[in-house]
Amino acid sequence: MAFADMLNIGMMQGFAGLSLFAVLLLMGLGLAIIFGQMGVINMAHGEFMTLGAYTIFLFSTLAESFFPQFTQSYFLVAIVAAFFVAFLAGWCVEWALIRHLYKRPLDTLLATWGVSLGMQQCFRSFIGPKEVSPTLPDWLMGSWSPHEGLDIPINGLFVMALTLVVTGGVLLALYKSRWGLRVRATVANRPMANAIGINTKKTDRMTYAIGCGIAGVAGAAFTTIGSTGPTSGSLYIVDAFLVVTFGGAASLLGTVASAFGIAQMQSISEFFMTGSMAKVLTLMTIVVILMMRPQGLFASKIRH
Amino acid sequence: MRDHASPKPRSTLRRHLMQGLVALPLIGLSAIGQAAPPATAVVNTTKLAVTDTEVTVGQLHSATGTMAISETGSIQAEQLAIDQINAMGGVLGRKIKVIKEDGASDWPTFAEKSKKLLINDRVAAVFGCWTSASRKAVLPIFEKENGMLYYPTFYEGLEQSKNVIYTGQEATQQILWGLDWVAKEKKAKTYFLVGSDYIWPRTSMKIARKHIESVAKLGKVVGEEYYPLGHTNFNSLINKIKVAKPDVIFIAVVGGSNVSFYKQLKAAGVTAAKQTLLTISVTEDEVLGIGGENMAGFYASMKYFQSLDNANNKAFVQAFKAKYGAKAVIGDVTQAAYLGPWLWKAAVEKAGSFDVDKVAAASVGIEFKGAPEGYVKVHPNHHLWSKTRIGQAQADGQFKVVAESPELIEPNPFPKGYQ
Amino acid sequence: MSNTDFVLAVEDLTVSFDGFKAIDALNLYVDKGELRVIIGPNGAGKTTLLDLICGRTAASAGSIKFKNVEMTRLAEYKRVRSGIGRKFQTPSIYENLSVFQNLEVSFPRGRGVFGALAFKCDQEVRDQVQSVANEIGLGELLDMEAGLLSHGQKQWLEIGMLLMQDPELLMLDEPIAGMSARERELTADLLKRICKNRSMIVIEHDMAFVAQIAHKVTVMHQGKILAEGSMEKVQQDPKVIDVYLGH
Amino acid sequence: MNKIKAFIDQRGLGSFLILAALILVVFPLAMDIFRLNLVGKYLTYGFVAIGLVMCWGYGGVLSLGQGVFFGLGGYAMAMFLKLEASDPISTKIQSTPGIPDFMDWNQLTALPLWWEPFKYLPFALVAVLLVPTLLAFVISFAMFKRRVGGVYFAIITQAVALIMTVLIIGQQGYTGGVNGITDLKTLLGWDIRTNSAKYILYFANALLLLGCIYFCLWVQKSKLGTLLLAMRDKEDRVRFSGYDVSMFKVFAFCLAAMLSAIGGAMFTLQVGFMSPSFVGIVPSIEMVIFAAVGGRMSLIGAVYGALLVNFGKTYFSESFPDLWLFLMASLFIGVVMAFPNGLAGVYTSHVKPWLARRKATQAKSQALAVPPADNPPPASPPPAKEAEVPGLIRAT
Repeated sequence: MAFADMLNIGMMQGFAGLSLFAVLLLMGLGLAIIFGQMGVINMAHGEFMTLGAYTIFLFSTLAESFFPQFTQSYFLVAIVAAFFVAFLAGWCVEWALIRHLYKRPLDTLLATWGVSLGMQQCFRSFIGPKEVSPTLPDWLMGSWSPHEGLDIPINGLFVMALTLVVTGGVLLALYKSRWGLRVRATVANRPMANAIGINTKKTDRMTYAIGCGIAGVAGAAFTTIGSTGPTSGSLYIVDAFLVVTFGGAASLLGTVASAFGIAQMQSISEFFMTGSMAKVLTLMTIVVILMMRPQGLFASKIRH
Repeated sequence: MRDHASPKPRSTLRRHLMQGLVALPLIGLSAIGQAAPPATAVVNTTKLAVTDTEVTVGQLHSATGTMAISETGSIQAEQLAIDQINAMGGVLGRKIKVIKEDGASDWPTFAEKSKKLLINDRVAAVFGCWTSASRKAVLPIFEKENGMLYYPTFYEGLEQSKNVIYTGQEATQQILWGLDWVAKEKKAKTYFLVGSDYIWPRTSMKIARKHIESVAKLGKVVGEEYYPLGHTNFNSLINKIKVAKPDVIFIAVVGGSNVSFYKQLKAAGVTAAKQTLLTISVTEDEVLGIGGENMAGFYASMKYFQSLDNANNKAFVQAFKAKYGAKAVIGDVTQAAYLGPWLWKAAVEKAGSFDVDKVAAASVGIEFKGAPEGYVKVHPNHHLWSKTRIGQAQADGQFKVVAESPELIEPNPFPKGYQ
Repeated sequence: MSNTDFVLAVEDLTVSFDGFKAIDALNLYVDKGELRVIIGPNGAGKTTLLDLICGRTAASAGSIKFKNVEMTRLAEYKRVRSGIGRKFQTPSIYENLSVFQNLEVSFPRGRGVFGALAFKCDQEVRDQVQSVANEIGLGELLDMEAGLLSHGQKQWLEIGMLLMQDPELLMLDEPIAGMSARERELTADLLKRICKNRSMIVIEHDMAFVAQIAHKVTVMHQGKILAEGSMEKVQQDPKVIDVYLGH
Repeated sequence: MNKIKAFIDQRGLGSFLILAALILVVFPLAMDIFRLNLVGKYLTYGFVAIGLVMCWGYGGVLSLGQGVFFGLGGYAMAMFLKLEASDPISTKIQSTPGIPDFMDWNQLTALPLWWEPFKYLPFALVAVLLVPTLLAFVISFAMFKRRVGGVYFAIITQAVALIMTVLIIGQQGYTGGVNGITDLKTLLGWDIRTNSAKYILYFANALLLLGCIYFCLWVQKSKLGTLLLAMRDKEDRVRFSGYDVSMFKVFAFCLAAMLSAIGGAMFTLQVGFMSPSFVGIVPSIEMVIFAAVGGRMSLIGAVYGALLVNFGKTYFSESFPDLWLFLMASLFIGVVMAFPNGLAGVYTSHVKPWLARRKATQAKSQALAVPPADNPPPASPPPAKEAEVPGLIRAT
């Protein structure tokens, strides 16, 4: 093979790793907040992503039927809408269920699993059991080809950019905003946070809803690279949990690092072996490392 | 589920017309209009659920779970066929009553429900299953309890049972002619095979590889890759394909993975303009999820496409849309599922009995001229003689039929030389 | 180093949390049969010291020798089995179990998985439980659920659970916290009785109580030992007065 | 008389005997063989459920990977049965007769070496018990020694379930892939598909389950059981009483794994096949819900939970196929929110006091001489028992 070809493939493979990194990070981020910061094992995370994806579908259908002039531009609005739809749903779920369960983290797992079953059946009953395909703007679907033989997927670029924005936003919010301060205070010491006048209940609800909202954004973004159906969300849930756990649950930076590590591991091993074995190898590595280092890559430094 | 649970026929008159239209080519298929239905004691010697006015059949598909995406079409098509048969007076003068069971995308549940249908409900026939795994799970039960299963999906072959009629194509029927066509039309020499990691794609690829490399000597396989079910990231695979630079990518990826695969393929600049791609796993149903614009120009090898231009099919499509809405699409499996009740009806009437042994024996040689795909005939190995077609995906989600095998292809579930 | 005489010899012990040295190059020697009381202001590192000795916290550097055997690398349960008993600050008993069961599970037999499966509550166990229960004043309450005991009784029960194991070194973290005056007296008597044939380390704030029981007092401050000696000597030490009253 | 009564009261034998009567007498009399076979299948989940009571309820270790052990036990049994079903005569249609059909489809021409020992039933039985237990030991030993918290352990077991599924499906030449190992016929020449065989297997299964429950009751009553309870409450206290706490957790997890594996093997025998759809994440979580519905602290309750959830699933999916997922969802949520101790909890906190009250009023009306003070306090369950629930979960 010519050197130029190898260079191209190398670059595209590097990009594949990066874009998988962005995907993993985006799906892990919401969970890192909900699971990492609050300790809620949100098994319905995938369904909140699906909710975001269906929001895109709704907007694309609306745009096609009523506002054909917006078919190229509705997407950005829809992503914001996806955030708010999932945010609202998360708000309700927190109010109805999660707030009663903060002292029983393992029970949040069962309850949210129930939520995820219910949401899946809702999608099936109200939207339909078949997959749908939102019509995406042309500018999103295609490749950017700087020179012959090198194709960079635009949807990959888009997801990366979005991930960058969302991650930046979350980091800023968590470390610079009042809300972030309240969240960190609540995580560090709930009774004390309460005592100094932080409304921890409100903070919890806000945090959970924001986590779900980010899941919605992730789901919306994934319509460019994946399927939209009642059970699409379940494809992501285990990966999302592993990303967060592997990174060290309480550390947002850890989530970033672990998403990067897992993405590179998987994407490189996939290039050299079959997809199934690559998956097994990646998962095994994660499990073995977690067995050796259960606190994850970046442990939170709290004295127990 | 709404669309199939609460069908809203627009106009009863139109629907009847439609059914009549479908029924037209059926005249002559069997003796219709017998004066009085034969006595139940005569047509049912094995204690099946048959009364003087009714015959009970089962329908066993996944209405929930991951497979509901695929199986919904089959559920609808079977129901349509049964409604049409009932509108024509039923089978041996008895209306068909359906017991619906949900296999819930879970193979043990399929086994449990099939036991229930056969042992408790004593149904005369079951229309159902979609995945190979669910069929494998129920097969011993059908053989043990002597039931009759009409299985609609194209599948890997390597199976033949007295108790099953396979209304979809087995692998060689679907694959070989398609490969020959692509080799001839596209002058393809190198092939890259990609599948989901389970039995059907693996067997299909095995057959394809043998065909390409040793039987028909079409060229060379330059890559063969399998991904776990539900895999969503194909960028590394696409790079592998780019390294291998095959003339043809031959695909058997299923489920949600399909969508990811084609979207990412398009995003990586692999479009129909630059690359020939032949799939055996994408029907009109899957295109709904993938999006026509992401598939446009690629080829699929199937026995049926919704756009097939013949009178039977036009009537079928119209009746289907009348029942399930104008947006409903019909894929290969949906059509094959539609054949099930009709083939069963013909076999029962030929046998003059609902008894499974007699129906199974009578099934061989049954012809069905009213099939939307054209003419089909049951082979002694219980598969169907059928044609294979190449469809080219269009942006609107339909396929344009660009080629059709001149003759019916013989089903060959245990192909010599391909093992 | 010849420290064969000491039951416990802690040398150059250091532990740091993210650079903060909670215990800083500390030396401590405890004699056989000695009742040592450790006092010091909050955050001096008293509880951390006990944690280090019993293995709840891992040391960053230094050595802990118990009966001349190095402990720093041993797992907690092995330290316990070699004869170190530890009572926690808040009463740590099994609230759902009865007093009898609380004492019974502390009996040092059947400590492995299969040993515990095969364990039989025979006469020896019952006798031991009864005598310890009498010792701690709960002899009449064996069938009561431990969660229903008063705070003081819970503290005693935990001490009793340790006595079941007959440890050579008993470490108590604020045993009289939250007790009434009467209970304090009883506890003082109890401690005096049980220290007959074992060494003890007690953390305490109540100076009257300390004076009542201590053989020797160690004053800790900022992870180091500030002073050591008899109660009177320590009380007059200007450094100690400075730490407690100054600033 | 009083002695017998005391004997029954002790170890919760009363409810044990009721369960035994139900599954050994009432069900076989009341049901046809089809339904009974279904109950037999549900009872195999009962093994998993009581295992979860031991490791989750008692040990505080929630495993989301019980399906792995259920599957391993089932596969070990299925491998033996499959080899017996694949004699050269009945497989003569294959290119290599004498090996399982799926191997033939995957172009294997000889039996893989590690399949060889599964020709012998004793080996297969030992494998049923030991392979899952060893795997459980390897997973849990490393993790509990390093004090991995309950939540992380749950997630890692989930990852193990995923790995196992991908492996089984990916290595289909050796495992039968996504189809699993199907079409099992005989056990040492005895046709397991006949009705009489199904009856026998049902009773064997029921007795085995009762035996396992009895064994678990014994474990609970042993010092080990007390220690497990104690650990849930004050883990540090147990540790500093000289116990190697991690080994007790390992034991609880291994015991649960072994019980699941027995269930899996019995499942294979009664249903006639084994497939990776039991190994995955979804079935593993469903198994947890069996225990949760029945009561995570009650062995007997867990069996009822497994029966009830599966009856519900069968009934609702037959009667309201569109609604049953909603019902499952509400079951999950309802149990967690309203009845964290499951059916058994409802029984101890509502039914039992009510019964006692009734008994009391009856006794009062019959013999006014009995002073009311002798009656158990009505309607107020002991507060400490109630407090068990949050305590248990915090301890994980």
